[in-house]
Amino acid sequence: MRIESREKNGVVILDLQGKLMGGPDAETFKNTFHQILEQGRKRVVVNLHGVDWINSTGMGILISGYTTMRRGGGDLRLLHVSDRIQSILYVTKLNLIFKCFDNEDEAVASFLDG
Amino acid sequence: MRIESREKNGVVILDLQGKLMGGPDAETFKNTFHQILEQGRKRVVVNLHGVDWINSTGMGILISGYTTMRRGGGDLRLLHVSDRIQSILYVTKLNLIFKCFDNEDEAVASFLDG
Amino acid sequence: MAGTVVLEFPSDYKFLNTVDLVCNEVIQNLCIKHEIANEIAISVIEAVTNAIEHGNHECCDQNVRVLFQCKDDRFCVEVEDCGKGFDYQCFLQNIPDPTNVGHLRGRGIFIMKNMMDSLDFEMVPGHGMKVKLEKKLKPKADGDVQKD
Amino acid sequence: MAGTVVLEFPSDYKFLNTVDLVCNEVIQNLCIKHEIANEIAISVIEAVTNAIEHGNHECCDQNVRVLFQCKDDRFCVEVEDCGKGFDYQCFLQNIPDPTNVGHLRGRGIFIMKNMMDSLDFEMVPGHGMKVKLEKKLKPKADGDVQKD
Ligand SMILES: Nc1ncnc2c1ncn2[C@@H]1O[C@H](COP(=O)(O)OP(=O)(O)O)[C@@H](O)[C@H]1O
Ligand SMILES: Nc1ncnc2c1ncn2[C@@H]1O[C@H](COP(=O)(O)OP(=O)(O)O)[C@@H](O)[C@H]1O
Repeated sequence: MRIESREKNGVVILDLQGKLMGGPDAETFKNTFHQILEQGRKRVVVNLHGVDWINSTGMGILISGYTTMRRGGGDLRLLHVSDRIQSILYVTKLNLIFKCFDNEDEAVASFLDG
Repeated sequence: MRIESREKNGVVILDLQGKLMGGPDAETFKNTFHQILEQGRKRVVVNLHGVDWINSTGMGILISGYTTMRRGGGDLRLLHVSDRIQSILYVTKLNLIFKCFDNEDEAVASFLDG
Repeated sequence: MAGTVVLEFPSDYKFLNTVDLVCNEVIQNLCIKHEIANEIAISVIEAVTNAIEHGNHECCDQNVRVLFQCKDDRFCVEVEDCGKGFDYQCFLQNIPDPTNVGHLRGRGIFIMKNMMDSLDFEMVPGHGMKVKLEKKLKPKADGDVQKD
Repeated sequence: MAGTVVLEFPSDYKFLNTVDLVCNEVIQNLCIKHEIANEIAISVIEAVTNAIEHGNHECCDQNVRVLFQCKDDRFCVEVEDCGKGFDYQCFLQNIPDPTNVGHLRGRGIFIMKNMMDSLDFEMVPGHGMKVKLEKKLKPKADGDVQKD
């Protein structure tokens, strides 16, 4: 899993590439989220466009990012969620937790709306 | 394996898609080549751009097309040969038989040159 | 065994992708709805993740074995590890709430149970734990777009 | 067997692609030159094509078994079918000229022999023919572009 970070209108966009499946990925992610908070930023969009698949351990990594941001007074939202990842969100009802977007500008704007 | 046929400056271009590995592919190809000859055409470019891989049985299919065209007074040339197919041509020295091109216009023009 | 596809590999997460590729190749031949194919692939990855992590403790000297087979109208997958198993009856009676974001883990069995038509566990004496997944195959409905 | 990847499947050409995917996944972890990876993948496909065609006569009730393993500095592949084998010693002494376009077939063994560092045949009593392929692994040279 590779993570690249960029910013748009004060929102951090994390572009992921590969498979999100736990193991070493969890540590990398944890560090990324703590860095983001330390820099005083708390609005994160995770772009899953480059993610082939994810397992429930990978979903745990996203949840960890979500709770970290929420506790910091921010939020984590998902962009470009494939059918396959969508199925996992639905069956676990985590779709009630994660706001999902198909369009980057809309994902970013959703933070500015409120 | 899918074959689609088109024409450019009197040269038949066959666009292949999939894997070239014998079995039912051989029959499809044989019919295609005989149709081409019956229509009085004999200059063929086989475009391997969409071919993931090939085995020696698939190479036999190309040889069969080559000899059919040569016997009809024409030729069969290859376009967009991947590294992997190139290796097979080299080890079998069939690169001495098949003219290979990386550019469609050059492949077509090669027939017009003589 | 005839008519089956079997993949065996060391207990390293890097092979999860190999499992996924093989699973998708096998499923592709079944002509089923994209949605059902997804549910099978997701569940297989969960079962294999557990076999690598909890069964074989990521020990590369121990293999995981995955068997794919069609039985009449059912697609069956077996995932075998070399571990001691666990008290699955107990776990199945108290599957944790997957919406509880206080828990980062503990959703694999919930996902398998809800995405497959049948989920069974079995201890193979002298070997390890075997997880058996089954999905009923309804043929692909007309107008369903095949993704590939 | 530990440390090995094994794929077993019915004798249908449609599984050649599955073999290729698994082979590439296994090779990818070896960090070898793209050219050598190609030579291995090509040879494996030839051996499996023969197992399906000549060994098991495309009979879907009979499986082909492919085993991938690293032994020290060698990458080893075994391809097993359920057939009666053939007189390989005789064939190896008279491998047909691959440039002869009068022959559409008969290049598989030539390709394996020339692309691999070692090619062996063995009859497994009560089972079938086993083809053993080996390639020496030189680490990837600096500046070599990894394709993936
Ligand atoms: N193959 C297995 N061998 C041993 N224990 C297992 C196996 N599969 C699951 N378990 C046990 O069941 C628990 C729940 O599994 P699961 O729902 O997949 O969530 P997670 O793997 O995230 O903990 C695991 O934590 C583990 O204790
Ligand atoms: N696994 C096998 N079982 C039985 N016979 C085989 C096997 N592999 C190869 N052969 C024999 O060796 C011959 C040469 O094989 P090969 O060089 O791959 O060319 P081809 O398969 O195109 O004939 C085959 O025609 C077949 O008679």
